[in-house]
Amino acid sequence: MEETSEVIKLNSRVVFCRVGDKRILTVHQKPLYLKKGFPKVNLASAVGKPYGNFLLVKQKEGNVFNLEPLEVGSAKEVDPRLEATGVTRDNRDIVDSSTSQKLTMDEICTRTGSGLLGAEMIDLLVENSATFSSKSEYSQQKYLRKKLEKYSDNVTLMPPSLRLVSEIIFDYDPLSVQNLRPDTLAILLNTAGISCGGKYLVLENGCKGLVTAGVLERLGGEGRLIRITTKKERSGELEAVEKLDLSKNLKQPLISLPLQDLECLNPGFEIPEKDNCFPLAECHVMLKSMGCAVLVKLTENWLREYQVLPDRTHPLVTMSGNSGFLLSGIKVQTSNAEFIYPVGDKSLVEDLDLPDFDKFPKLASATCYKCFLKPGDALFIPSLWYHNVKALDFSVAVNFFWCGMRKELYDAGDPYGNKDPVPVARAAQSVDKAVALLRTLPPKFAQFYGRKLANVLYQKSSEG
Amino acid sequence: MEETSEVIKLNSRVVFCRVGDKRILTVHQKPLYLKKGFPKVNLASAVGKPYGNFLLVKQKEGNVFNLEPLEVGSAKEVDPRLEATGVTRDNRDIVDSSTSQKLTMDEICTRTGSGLLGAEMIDLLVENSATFSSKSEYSQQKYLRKKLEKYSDNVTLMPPSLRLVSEIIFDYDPLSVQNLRPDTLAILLNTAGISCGGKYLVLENGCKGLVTAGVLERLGGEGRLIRITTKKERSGELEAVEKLDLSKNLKQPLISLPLQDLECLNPGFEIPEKDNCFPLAECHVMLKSMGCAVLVKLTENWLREYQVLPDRTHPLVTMSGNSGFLLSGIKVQTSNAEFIYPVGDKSLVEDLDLPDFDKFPKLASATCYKCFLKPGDALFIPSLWYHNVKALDFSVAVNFFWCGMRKELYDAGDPYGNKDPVPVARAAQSVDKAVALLRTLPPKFAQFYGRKLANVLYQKSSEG
Amino acid sequence: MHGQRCIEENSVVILYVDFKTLRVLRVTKTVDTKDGKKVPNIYQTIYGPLNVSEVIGKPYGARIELKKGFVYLMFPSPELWTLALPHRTQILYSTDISLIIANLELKPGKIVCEAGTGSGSLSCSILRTIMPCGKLHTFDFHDQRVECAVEEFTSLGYGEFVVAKHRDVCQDGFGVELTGKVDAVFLDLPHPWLALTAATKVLKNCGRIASFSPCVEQVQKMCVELRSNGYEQLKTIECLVRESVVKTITLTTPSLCTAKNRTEEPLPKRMKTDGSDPRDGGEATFFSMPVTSCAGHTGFLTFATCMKNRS
Amino acid sequence: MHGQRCIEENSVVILYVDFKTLRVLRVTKTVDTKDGKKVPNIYQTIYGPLNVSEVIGKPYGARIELKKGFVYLMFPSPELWTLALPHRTQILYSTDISLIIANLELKPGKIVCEAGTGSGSLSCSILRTIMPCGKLHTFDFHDQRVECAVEEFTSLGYGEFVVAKHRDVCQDGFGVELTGKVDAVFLDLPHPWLALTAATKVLKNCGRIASFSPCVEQVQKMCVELRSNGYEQLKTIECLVRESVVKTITLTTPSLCTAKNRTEEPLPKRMKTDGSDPRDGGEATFFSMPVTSCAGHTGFLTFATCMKNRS
Repeated sequence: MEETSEVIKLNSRVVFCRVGDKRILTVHQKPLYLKKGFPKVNLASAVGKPYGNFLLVKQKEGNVFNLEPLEVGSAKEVDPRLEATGVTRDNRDIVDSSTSQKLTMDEICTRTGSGLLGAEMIDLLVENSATFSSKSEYSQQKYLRKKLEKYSDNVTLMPPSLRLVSEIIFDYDPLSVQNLRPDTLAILLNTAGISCGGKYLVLENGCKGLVTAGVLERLGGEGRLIRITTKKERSGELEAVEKLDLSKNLKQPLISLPLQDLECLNPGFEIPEKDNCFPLAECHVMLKSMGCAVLVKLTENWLREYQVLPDRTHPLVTMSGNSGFLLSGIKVQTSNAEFIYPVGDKSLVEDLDLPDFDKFPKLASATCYKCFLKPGDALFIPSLWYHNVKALDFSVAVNFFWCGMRKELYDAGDPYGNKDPVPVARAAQSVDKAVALLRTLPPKFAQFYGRKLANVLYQKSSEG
Repeated sequence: MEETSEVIKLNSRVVFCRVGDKRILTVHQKPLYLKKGFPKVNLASAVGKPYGNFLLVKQKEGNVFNLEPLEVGSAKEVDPRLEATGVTRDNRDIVDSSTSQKLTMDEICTRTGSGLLGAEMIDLLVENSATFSSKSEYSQQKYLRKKLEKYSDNVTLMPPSLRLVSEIIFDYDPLSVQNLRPDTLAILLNTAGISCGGKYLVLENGCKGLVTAGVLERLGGEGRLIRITTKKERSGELEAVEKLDLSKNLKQPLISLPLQDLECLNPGFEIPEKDNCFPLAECHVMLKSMGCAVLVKLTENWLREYQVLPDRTHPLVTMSGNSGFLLSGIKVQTSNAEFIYPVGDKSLVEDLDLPDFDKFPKLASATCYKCFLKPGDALFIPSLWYHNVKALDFSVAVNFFWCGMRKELYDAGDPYGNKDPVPVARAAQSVDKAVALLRTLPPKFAQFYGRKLANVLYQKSSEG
Repeated sequence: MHGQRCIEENSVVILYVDFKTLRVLRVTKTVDTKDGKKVPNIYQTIYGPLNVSEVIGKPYGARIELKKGFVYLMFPSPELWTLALPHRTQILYSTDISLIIANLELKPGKIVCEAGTGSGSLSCSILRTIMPCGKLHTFDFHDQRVECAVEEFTSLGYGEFVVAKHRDVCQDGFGVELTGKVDAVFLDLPHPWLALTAATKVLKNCGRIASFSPCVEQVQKMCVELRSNGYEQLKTIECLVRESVVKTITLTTPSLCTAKNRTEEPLPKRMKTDGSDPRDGGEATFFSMPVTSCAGHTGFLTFATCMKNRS
Repeated sequence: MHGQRCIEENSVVILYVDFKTLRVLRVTKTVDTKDGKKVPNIYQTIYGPLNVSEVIGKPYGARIELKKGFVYLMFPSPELWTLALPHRTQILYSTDISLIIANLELKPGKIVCEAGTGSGSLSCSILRTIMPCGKLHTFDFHDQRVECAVEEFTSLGYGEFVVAKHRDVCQDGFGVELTGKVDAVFLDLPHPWLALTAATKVLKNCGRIASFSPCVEQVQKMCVELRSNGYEQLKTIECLVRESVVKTITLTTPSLCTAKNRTEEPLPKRMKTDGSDPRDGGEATFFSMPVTSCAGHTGFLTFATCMKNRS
């Protein structure tokens, strides 16, 4: 666990916010070009100062601006009309004529001496605009925003956070992260219950590492994050993690696991796409029918953002129309054993293809995975999985058994590994003996002590 | 065209609105039972009076209420807290204890003498509630609504309108009209551009006739509405039309056409379902690829309703989550002729299965419908449709040609009707002659007069 | 209007160039040059010049081949008109228009008042619905807008069903001649409550009113005023439309699921469409997904019924 | 908390009976009767009685067979706790909680203030996110609620990470000991602006604030006050969740499309699911559609950043 530094450090990343421009930069010694036609900014001038509001101040030499902290009480309130975002995309405005400004660019530069204007100078522009007062609210906002984007000397520097990183990446190009909106990411992380010290698995494709970054931030350096990677891993795949500027310690829980290594174990899940809900609806059906999860939900979320200004409160005029679908559920214990009538190492059900449901009603609730093997195919069956093989044609099967436990624990006379391990067989004998002993008691007592001993057996063996 | 009667008439339908109860009733002579535990209401007492607000007034004999118009200025403002709907479905309230009302039912009846309370008496109930002031806003609304549903003597009678009919039917059970919300119906009718005197075709399944009713209302008795009916037409299929109480004149444009009669002409459209957008997305692809419509759009609409009360403005706490999808487009002329290189009654394209696109590039834009005929099948090809038949096996085809025009117009030596009709062949000869004549001119002149004469030919022949 | 199937001289046509480019075209054989001469009316499009006199006699929906492509000649329905018209003010879009018409209970024969006229996009939809025996009285305090609107209504064939006047209804009302004769009133004004007394005067008993406002504060004030003026059945709504894009794609099995034993159970495919490019050997399918960015707000619509047998 | 895989004596378990019925179960072997006797703890469910002492040692997620069915023993995550807890007040639901946690930029180690505590549903989610080295200070002006919350936090294992106090923060603030030490403040109060001065005092530079209000008027007032108290980056949002129902059905060709020549091109079918009832001979497929009725509004969330190096 570590504290975010409260002052700006050299070579760290900062979120640089100016009207109409929000991005993540590295604090280098050298002044940075930000955009065409805009002077260089010397971010290093902010090193050692607390995050917050700064003024761009022109240096005597070169066309370079330094950052100077806004002194307490010195800043003029930024025009609140500009806090609403999304305005620039509205196209219903009356076209703004370029000749309506009475001040020329030269006059502006002369008055300010720097080519940049403080917020207090915007009034001057507004006063000298011939058309401002006759514009609609949208047009006024658009006008002010345009002017401020060009002339504002106000800058805010913030430490990178998942909130800002996800907003910046989404706003820049929603499709580059498959429309994974910050609110959807927030719901995803909270629904998954990510917390410090937990173990998580992420399969994230084409979301620039936003999910990975979010999980890492919430792990706080403790626990484990297994990131399944595909063959197609492109550069920039973990852009969000880089932008979040996580320390080495915070990145430590992350390990990558190529999908190929997993594939042979994959019981047949489709990889959910987010274009529409069908792939996830399929997963929903699977989870429900396998009975391995409860509270399975398929949801879609809408985000509405509001402009809240005195006498001008309304939802923003453009909104994101699509942030995909979320599927969630909580895993619970499935118990196939109780559905398939096992006795020893066999099931009582004679014919699995045409089972007698009158005789074995519970079988209907069992989960069954089927697959066809072709010549040359191999099937990996995890230990303790019940299985049934049927030869459709003449066939020779070659089996290989892994010994996960020490060799002497297996029954030497059972090459197929079907029988219980030696200690289990012996334990079973002991239990049989115990049962025989309890049976000598009156039934009520036998039952009571049977339960009690079973409990002891269960608890002690799971403690081991 | 007819005027809606401005006074209530016997045997007409009225929309009866009381707190928590909105329905369409017929004004009968006999008093009506409305619900269990509620006295009869004599709707006939409102006959001859203008629509609007009424008071329920108990009659001396029997447990029957008459409707008396509210005199100007006599009504007390209905508690505006009750105008918000959808409140009753909120379940986050603190449970309302039945012992918190200090007035007993007997006391209430004694005070009012009728068992019903005017709006002014609700204050009394509120004053005597031990818990009212400590309740949350939602609980207060719920409480007031419950009391008013029981005791209010305020009734509003309105003439039936599509707005009210569609709201009442949707609110009662959205699934009974496949979630066709009033706003979706409104968009449907407007997008289809329904207006007086037009000709429309409706295929409506399981929407209780809401679409039919809407079209009829907007036709105003003039034009034509062809309603495609399916075999499964159930009773109540036109419930909305009945509830709208349209006069005979307004229903006159409606004719029904069984789907079976259409089926042989059906070029293969799926019937759009509204569960999800896939069936409509399929239609979208078809319309676009056939090039027979422009501005093809697939949309979904959300309706948000707001409670607007002093200091308590917010969207309603429950909303409809689903009102299906709408597909719209505007039909335009498709012109296959220009894509298939016709010469005389043949196409220049030799092999339609493996066409030479280098030689015939426009063919790629042509619309083509394919079908397989089995022994005994017949295919109806409308006149003037280009077609191509390929025998997959040994086959004998029997063709039948309808003569839509007078017999003598067809070429006697052409039993297949492939050749142009006699007058056309002759006209073609004349045109050939004209062309030959124009060709004697210098090219520039030939072109100019060729266009001019073609224009004359086109205009004059389409005027006929 | 329904009888008119072919384009005549002096008709108004919407020229559909592509889904983003719709233009109003007045069908005249000639146009006047600056120096007063009459020259053939040639309309320039990105697909080449269109000789306007050639469209006379064509049916609406007709496709016209030009040098580099083709255009369609569309009937000037209120919806297309709204997309093509010169926007003199912020306009109402078709979703809001649909809801206004439905909630004002408009149908043939209704008498309607509208303030302000604006660009006339709502006016046209109202007119289509109330024709041929209803009447629209539309008002705007902006002189020029009224002039333009009158001209457009006439050219679209609505002339005899509409009265457009230059008037500030907040100050001068809708006119005494309409007292108690109007079925529905629509207000699109910055301060709609200022026109409420005038609206109440002209509305019939049980008449409907609608008000369009972009901001919550206007809605709040309007609702207070509606209640205190005896209006009932108040309803404030907002309707958002989300369009889905439908794309035809060639289906490939996702590279993430290439386990061999799955080949016998291919991914579900949607029905193939006959119209896909026949040169493409691949298996075409399609998917639909909502657009990334859509309209988030146009305005709030407030509706109410004017109760005249009380208050 | 992550190490704890098995249910112990005195654990809190959420008993999952069905998706609508979740119950808080305290795992004790015995309970006290009214007359002070200790009797075995038997919990009655619609599927029959559950002998609570039997669940000791089971893993979370375990399935317990009862006479007429089965139940699951679930880990008391904040989400399940929210669904099962006794609602002392209107509670915050998980969508709003997710947005609050993300927009307050919470992660392990953060110091958070919350007013009011209410039913504690947000508190648990905050605690899960900031543990094990962060701290939550939660306040409520309702004495009883604080007592209940403290007890619940302890039983859920959050005890050492939370300080719950009975206090009206609008009058008495968050406590001088927290001045300038808090990363984030959450307000769920009828008049959140009354607690703003107190919040500004405890927040660090660039600290975040969130306020939840059901009505627009509260949001309007709060935004004015936030701006005049030097807060920036104001953002007011609302997030609506629409659930889809997924149903397995047996596909039949719609009766409307029975033309013979279409049999060779059957309707597209989705992949069959293995888990469908094996006794069912029909072809099972599924469809999904949004629910008919969903939550239309919970409240507005307003977020802002406290800028301390200015004003």
